[in-house]
Amino acid sequence: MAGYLNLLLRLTIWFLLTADLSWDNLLLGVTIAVLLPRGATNPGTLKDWLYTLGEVVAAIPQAYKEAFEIMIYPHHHEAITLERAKPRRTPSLLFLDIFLITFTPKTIVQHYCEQGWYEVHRIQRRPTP
Amino acid sequence: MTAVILAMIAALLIPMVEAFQDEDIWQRMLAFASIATKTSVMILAVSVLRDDWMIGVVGVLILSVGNAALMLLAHVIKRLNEVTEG
Amino acid sequence: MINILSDGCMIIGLVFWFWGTWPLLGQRSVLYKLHSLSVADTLGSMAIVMGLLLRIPHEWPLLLLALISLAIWNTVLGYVLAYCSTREIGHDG
Amino acid sequence: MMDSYVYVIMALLPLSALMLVIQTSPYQALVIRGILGAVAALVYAILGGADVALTEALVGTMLSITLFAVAVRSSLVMRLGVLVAPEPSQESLRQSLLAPLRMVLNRYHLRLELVAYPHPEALQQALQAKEVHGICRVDFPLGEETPARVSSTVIAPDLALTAIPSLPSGAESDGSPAAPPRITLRVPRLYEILTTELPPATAQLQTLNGDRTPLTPPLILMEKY
Repeated sequence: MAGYLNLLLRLTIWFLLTADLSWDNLLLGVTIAVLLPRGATNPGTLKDWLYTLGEVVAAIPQAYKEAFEIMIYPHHHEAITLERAKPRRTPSLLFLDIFLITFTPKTIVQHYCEQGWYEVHRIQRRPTP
Repeated sequence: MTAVILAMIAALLIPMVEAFQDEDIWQRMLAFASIATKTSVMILAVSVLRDDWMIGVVGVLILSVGNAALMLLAHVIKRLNEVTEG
Repeated sequence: MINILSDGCMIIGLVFWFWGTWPLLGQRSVLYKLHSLSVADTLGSMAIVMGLLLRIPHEWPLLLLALISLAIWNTVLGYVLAYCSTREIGHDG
Repeated sequence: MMDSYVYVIMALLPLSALMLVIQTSPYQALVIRGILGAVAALVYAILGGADVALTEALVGTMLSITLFAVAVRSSLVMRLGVLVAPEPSQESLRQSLLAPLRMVLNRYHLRLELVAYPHPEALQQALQAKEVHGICRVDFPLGEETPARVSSTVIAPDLALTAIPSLPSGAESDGSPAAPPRITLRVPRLYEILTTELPPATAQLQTLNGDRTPLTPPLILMEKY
């Protein structure tokens, strides 16, 4: 199922770049999307994908909210926490998870351990107790 | 719109000053990252201002490719520091 | 109406740019600056591109692509810079 | 036709170029080169040269930085051959040598890379084969009985391998328990730098043919290394 998502992503980029929906261009885009090499992916379930993509959409207003919070109240304290990754994630889903955490301005993933932990660096208003 | 561009230039000067004064290489990398993004957004803004879409395409391409060099450089510098410290 | 909205977006973006780039001049750690840069470069630039998009709606595919690549590249770059610079610190002791 | 902001943006280009040329460290210069590339792409795009801007961004910034980074990384280095797994006392001796050595090399933007070899013969061979720029030997205190050590080769090879008696050179024959490590260098310029800047107590330096006197002033510039 993730293979289709992969194709879909390539086609989306192609059409956004060319901005042309004629039949010739569509044929060309599909050909290129199929012909481009792709790695042996271990597809996750479709439910996980849709859920994570939904989280990405929800992360955008969240990121703006956090940005305003940082701007209004100064956050001067830094801390490093460990967060548990969800079990059984494929590499592309892990990428999306790291993307989600790093996208919001208060948190940045700085390391991912193989055992399923993220080292998250975050800024806070008051020092960690 | 011209005022927006001038404000962008002023914002662009901040990381350049930082790159000039700070000796630490990671701080300079941060300034580089900031400048790379800011210049490509400026190219996009100018293309909208002039309604010249050729420049706009270039801006988008630079935006989507330019950061790759930054990541490669970051990895090379990281390796370098690892070797230096033994 | 659209013009006001677009101007608003661009002004917000510029405010983000200045606010987020200003800490670069300070003496904080790389990671702290990275947080404020992610405000400036990712969110601020996205707001500016949104403003441009509202101004010229007929070129939406290209600007949408710009938005997506801004979000993805800057975020991944933040992760890569954080990863590379902290491993060095971890090496020191 | 030309708006005022164009002039302001154009002024950024010589500014960043100036920043680039006053850099001395090659890595700092690489980062500044990236900044210059980004600014140059901006200027070209604004002056209407979309194709030039694209080329600058792709080739000038991305490709050239990558290639330069690889080139600088592989050339600005001093490779020092050492023996693997020295004893703890020798390890501390070696560490006390490496710190000032790194400091001196840092001044010349050189990087120190240690290459470990299993036994002294391999070390000498690597120097002859130009695999390394110099080798470092932490010699045994002369009071130790070397033959016994050699006989233990069978049992604990990596322990005994460091105990091969040193070449007769005379300097360490005073029997002091902590003879400074001996560095044999192949590159004359490195020898010159180290003899002038390294504190004399930290190491004994010699060139490949056992020469201890300064060579004729080499006509090689620093950039060569």
